[in-house]
Amino acid sequence: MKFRQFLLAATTCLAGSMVHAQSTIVWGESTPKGLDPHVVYDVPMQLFMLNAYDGLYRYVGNPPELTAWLADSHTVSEDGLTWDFTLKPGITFTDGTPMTADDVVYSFQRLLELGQGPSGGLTPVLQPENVSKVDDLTTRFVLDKPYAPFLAVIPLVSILNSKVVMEHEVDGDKGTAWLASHQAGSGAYILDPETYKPLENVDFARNENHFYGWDDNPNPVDVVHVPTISENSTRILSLLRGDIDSTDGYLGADHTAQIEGSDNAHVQRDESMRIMVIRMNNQKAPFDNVDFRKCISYAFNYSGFIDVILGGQVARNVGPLPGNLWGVPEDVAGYSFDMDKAKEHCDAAREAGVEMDRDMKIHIQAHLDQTTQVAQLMQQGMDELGLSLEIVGDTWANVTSSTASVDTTPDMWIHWVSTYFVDPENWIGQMYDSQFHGTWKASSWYTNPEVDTLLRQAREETEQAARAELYKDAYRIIVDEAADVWIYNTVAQRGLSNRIENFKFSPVGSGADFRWISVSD
Amino acid sequence: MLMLKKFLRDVPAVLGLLIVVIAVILALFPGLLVDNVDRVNRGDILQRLKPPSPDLPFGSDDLGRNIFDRVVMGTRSALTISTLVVSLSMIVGVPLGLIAGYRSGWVSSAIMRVTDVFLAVPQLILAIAIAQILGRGATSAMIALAVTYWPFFTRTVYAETQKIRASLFVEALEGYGASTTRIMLFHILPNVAAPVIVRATVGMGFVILTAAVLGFLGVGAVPPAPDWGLQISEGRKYLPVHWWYATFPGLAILFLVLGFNLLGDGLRDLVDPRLRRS
Amino acid sequence: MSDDILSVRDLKLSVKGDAGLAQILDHVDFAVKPGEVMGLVGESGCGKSTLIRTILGLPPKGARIDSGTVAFRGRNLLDPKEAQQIRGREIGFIPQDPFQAFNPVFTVGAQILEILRWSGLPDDPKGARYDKSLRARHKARLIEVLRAVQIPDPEEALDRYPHQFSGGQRQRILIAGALATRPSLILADEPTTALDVTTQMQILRLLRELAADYNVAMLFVTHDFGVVAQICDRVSVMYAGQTVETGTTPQIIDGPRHPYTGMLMACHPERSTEITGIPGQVSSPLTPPPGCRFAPRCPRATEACTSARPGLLNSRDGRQLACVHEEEFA
Amino acid sequence: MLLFLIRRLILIIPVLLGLLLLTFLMLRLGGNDPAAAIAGDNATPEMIERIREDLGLNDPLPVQFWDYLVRAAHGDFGVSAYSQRPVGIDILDRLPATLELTIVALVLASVLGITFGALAGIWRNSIFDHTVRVVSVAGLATASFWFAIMLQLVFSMGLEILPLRGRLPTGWTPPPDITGLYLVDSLVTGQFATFWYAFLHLVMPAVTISLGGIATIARFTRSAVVAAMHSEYAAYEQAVGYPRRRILMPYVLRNSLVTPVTQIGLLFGAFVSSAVAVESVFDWPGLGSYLVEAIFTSDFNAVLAVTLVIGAIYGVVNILVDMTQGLLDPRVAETM
Repeated sequence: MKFRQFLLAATTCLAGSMVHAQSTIVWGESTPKGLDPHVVYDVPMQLFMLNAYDGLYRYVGNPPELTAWLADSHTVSEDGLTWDFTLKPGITFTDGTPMTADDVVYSFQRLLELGQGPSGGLTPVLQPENVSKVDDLTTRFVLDKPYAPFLAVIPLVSILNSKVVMEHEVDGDKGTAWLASHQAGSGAYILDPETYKPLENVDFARNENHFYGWDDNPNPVDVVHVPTISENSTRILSLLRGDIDSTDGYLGADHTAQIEGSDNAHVQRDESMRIMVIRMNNQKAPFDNVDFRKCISYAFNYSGFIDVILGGQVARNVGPLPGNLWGVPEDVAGYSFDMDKAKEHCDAAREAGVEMDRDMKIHIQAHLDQTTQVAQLMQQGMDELGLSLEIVGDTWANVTSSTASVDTTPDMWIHWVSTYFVDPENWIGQMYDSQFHGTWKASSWYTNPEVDTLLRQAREETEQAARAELYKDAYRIIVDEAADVWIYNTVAQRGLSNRIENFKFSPVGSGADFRWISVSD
Repeated sequence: MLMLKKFLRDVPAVLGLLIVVIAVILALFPGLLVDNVDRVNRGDILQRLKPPSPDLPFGSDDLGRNIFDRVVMGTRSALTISTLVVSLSMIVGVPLGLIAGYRSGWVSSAIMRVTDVFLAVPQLILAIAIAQILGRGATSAMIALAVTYWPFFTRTVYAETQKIRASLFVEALEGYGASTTRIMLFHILPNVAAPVIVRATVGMGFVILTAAVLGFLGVGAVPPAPDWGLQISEGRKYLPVHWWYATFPGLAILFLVLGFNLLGDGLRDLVDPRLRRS
Repeated sequence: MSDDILSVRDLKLSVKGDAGLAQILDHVDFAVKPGEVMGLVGESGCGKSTLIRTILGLPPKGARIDSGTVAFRGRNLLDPKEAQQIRGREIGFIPQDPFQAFNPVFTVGAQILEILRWSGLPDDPKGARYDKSLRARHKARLIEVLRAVQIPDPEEALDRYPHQFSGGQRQRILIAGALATRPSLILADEPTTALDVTTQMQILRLLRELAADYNVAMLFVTHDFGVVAQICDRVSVMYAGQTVETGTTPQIIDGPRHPYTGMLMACHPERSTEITGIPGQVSSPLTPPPGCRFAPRCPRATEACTSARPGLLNSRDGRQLACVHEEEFA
Repeated sequence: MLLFLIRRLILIIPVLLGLLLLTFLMLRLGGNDPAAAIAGDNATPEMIERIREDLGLNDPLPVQFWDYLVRAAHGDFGVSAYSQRPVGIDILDRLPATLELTIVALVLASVLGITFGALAGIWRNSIFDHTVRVVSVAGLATASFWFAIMLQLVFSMGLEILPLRGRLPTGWTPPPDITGLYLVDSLVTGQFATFWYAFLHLVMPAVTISLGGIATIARFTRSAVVAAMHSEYAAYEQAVGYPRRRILMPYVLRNSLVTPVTQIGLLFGAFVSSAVAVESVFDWPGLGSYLVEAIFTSDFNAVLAVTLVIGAIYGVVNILVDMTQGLLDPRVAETM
């Protein structure tokens, strides 16, 4: 007891010198792998992109609203091919350089030429040479063909400070080496490159000259520390002890209870757009049989998983679009846990001569609990049907590289599809159009010419109501054919310290847009 | 007989033997303690994360499975992996050590240089890399461990063989016209058996520990296997509230490895009095 | 009697071990006079080593003195405190195996100076702290003795490690260590056994000369009558923990009276430490035979030999003998 | 001695080359595609193919290996797929954390191991001796990552007297980067609060890693002390009047150190191994957790370079151990 008192005394005594500067917060979320927003394109990247960079448009709020951001406005030609974006006047980068259309042109061309990161959404319709400067503030894009989600993917493209990036170009790398650990943007927060240590820490300081101004936020956060904390339980304990101000947004039921009992932290719940799905390789027997896939779809204990393991804190999502997005047909009930129906369908498949006695494999992302739990429930269900399912521990990097061809794609694997941009294209479009075969999003290798046609029409149609109908038709077919096992749509659950106010969730970036946050002390 | 008497007087070694024997019995007949061996991966999801009680001596895990049953079943997986790894390493390592120690010239130095390379980096690091490349799973972990463990046997056997080779009786046999294979098999091998057995016993403990690390890091056994390392890594996420989940599998590792180490120490004392403890 | 420098009288010692009580020494009795070299002869296992350690005040663990005295100039060596004062300082010691006796990781100089540090020199200033000047005195003395034992370049030798010397040289250094403190008695525990024959000769000669030059008495333990003949003035023979015969060297060599002495001399072992020439084995100290311990192996043994232990009796010519057949030799 | 040093250093090179070749072959022949790892999420097959071409992954293996060696010889270990930064920089960032951890653990293991071992040897068969023996056998049987978690459970989560993770409190500014070792840097610059925090953060990881080491060193020290105390020279030292205290220290002890010191070299490997898991448990930003992450993200350049660095450190530590042995034992020194 004495020793503890001594330690505590010593610690408090020293902590006296620490005094949190007026508004410093510690954000316990993962940082991206590499900081170049044109190269890296994953969920943690959103945190960096939203704070260090700006796009012409930005998603704000929930449901996400596509808001003109750097751009003042835009125009589209009749044929839907020519898009003009005009910048707001007087915007400067963090180094004080004024932003012009040259920077916009440079940024889009750089992204398309690098062909990495978020370029996948643009390359099919936009060639680098078709991005051009009209005047100092206006940039023109000429698409190869009409592309409805074009505006929806615009927020993915960060506008870089072309002068700074070109200064750091080495051997024609377009500055990628330098930008991997530096910032060249106009964002509301400025990266301190000295503190950037991958997988360890990164610090941000507020950009007082951000173009949006700070009038909306009387108590903005001045400094943000983002340490890497690998384990969720550690993150939660750190929050409870006041070491950090936020966990990530993926807390489970076991954890929220712990936070809710605390005096200095709370849980914020927001309906998100991130669906969990068990993929099935539709071109590998026996998964090439509709009855077999239906059998599997009925053999998963949805309510056991959602209500018991996840404590009922997420919403069942029966098909390949988040239930809270447009384009979802109201009349599709989807599959439920029903072993009788499962048996029926498996018997039907057997009668049709489907060989289902082999050892099937389900790949999990070993360090994500939920994938393990889902796999084990799936295994229990299939076991009751006399089907053998083996669980294979795997990693994101490895599975996604194995989905490049049918043969190497696993029988089944588990993942989420998060919101990269808010358009059905982000989910159903890129998941089930056969033209995306070979990417992880289309790893079911689902092929149905009718669905292809519907999805392609929806991509070119510019009228949202008409698009919605096309997506609904495709959705019905895909669910009916049980292309995959869709489980739930995420409700983001984030532990926040009580100092944090005005946390604004958005499915894009999970609300890690620091500029809205206020701190009370 | 004398050896046995001496061994029986060594209380810790006998304790070690006892632990190992109990573990082997449990691995072969887990039904002695586990009600339904086939359902050890099944859980009642409504009973998840219950603290230890008479019904659930070690509590239940996040899928409502009986941790006690899974810890008992883990004995089998730990012993299987370690036995196979140690045997595989011996099959590769002992002959190589014999050859390298008996022959001289480039064969011998080639073998020993390769051994050096394998020993130039900590075992666990090589094992993780290999296991990851082979794809996760208990089999890959086993191969990875065997690939990194054989050099220890080669080293041990090499040193002993060289000693024996220098001795008079081998020269005599050679003069006698005995074939190399014969000398190696019937005269040298029995003489290196003792250190190899000691190495193997201690190696069992070492392999169990390393396999647990692989399981913990996610490159070893995969769910739902009742692997101890894996259970600790799963249980860790439920600390500190559900403390029992991560605690008991770790204790199981501790006991089994302790058993092998005590036994190994006892055997070492018997065959190699130079390192005697007291 | 009073002029004896070392006297061991009727010493009986037993050691309690795992297997029971072992009577290691049984009525050992001899004395060393100033300046003389006294030989102590016996097979290995006869209790010589225990005897030496007891004389040094370091009886083996579990030892019990059943009777008798061990005195150095009348001071009781069985008292540990007294013994601590005497050993090293007034009794020098030469160990058996020069290869094992040195601590391999310290220089020989450091190790021998350590003896001087704790024992001091008789002419050291009284109560002086161990400082540089005292150390320098000791070093000078050590170099002097090293020269006496014919170590070439002694100044430089001090800074060398044991393994850099040959066995003979190491033994010389150990002899120097025993002489350095100007003791009046040196205990030499088979100091030549571990050496080859040529070196043995040189070392024996050296010891002989040094004993005379420095006028120091020596108790020389050995199992080899050849050695005895070369160096000892008088000899005491031990068998299985008992003193069986004592006399001057010529007396014993020319006319051994105890059957054991005669047989031991007949074997004349050169290097081996085991006496193969005598049938039978040394009796176990756990179950010593009643009476004369040599009786089971003695060709002349009679019933009288096994009934009672023969006392060690003085004879007219100054010899002592413990044998019931004594009168036959008279 | 210098010649010995140079000769030994040169001898490391072929071993390291072999190690590189081994790791290189394993990584390339394994199924994972480094190009896919670099391309990341949402990459199309065309993107991956282009990266593969850029990286020369379509060249024959010997060409690839040679290219790698040439670049590595110039200090260029390639770019990490994870951080997109040069691997060399990542390693330099992370190495000090691991060094600080293992050095502190090594010191802890040596001091405690030798003290406990020596006392157990001196007081042979006492209660203390038996306790040390039981604890050290148990220490060697404990899975370090589990022990780490248990320490967290008790001292961070339960008693709340030690920090849970990291090298410093989150948001606390690290000391100026002089050596990269926080304890040293904070002391040199007089930042005592930082020193105290760095120390508190080190306690559990270092104790965990040193656990097996304490046990091993204690066991070897004990048997060496027992052997030395029963040696002829100890008997001689006693017979010529050294006081008992003096025989133990330094004569017996110094002799007894030779064997444990050899063990320290072997232990270093064990320490690095347990650092891999322990760093992950404590979020310790060192090479171990970096390696785990690199392996999981198929970051081949990083894996190769870390293996090489660990191999090199391992080699150097073994040379240092041999030299220390030379200092302790003149007979060894003579063979150098």
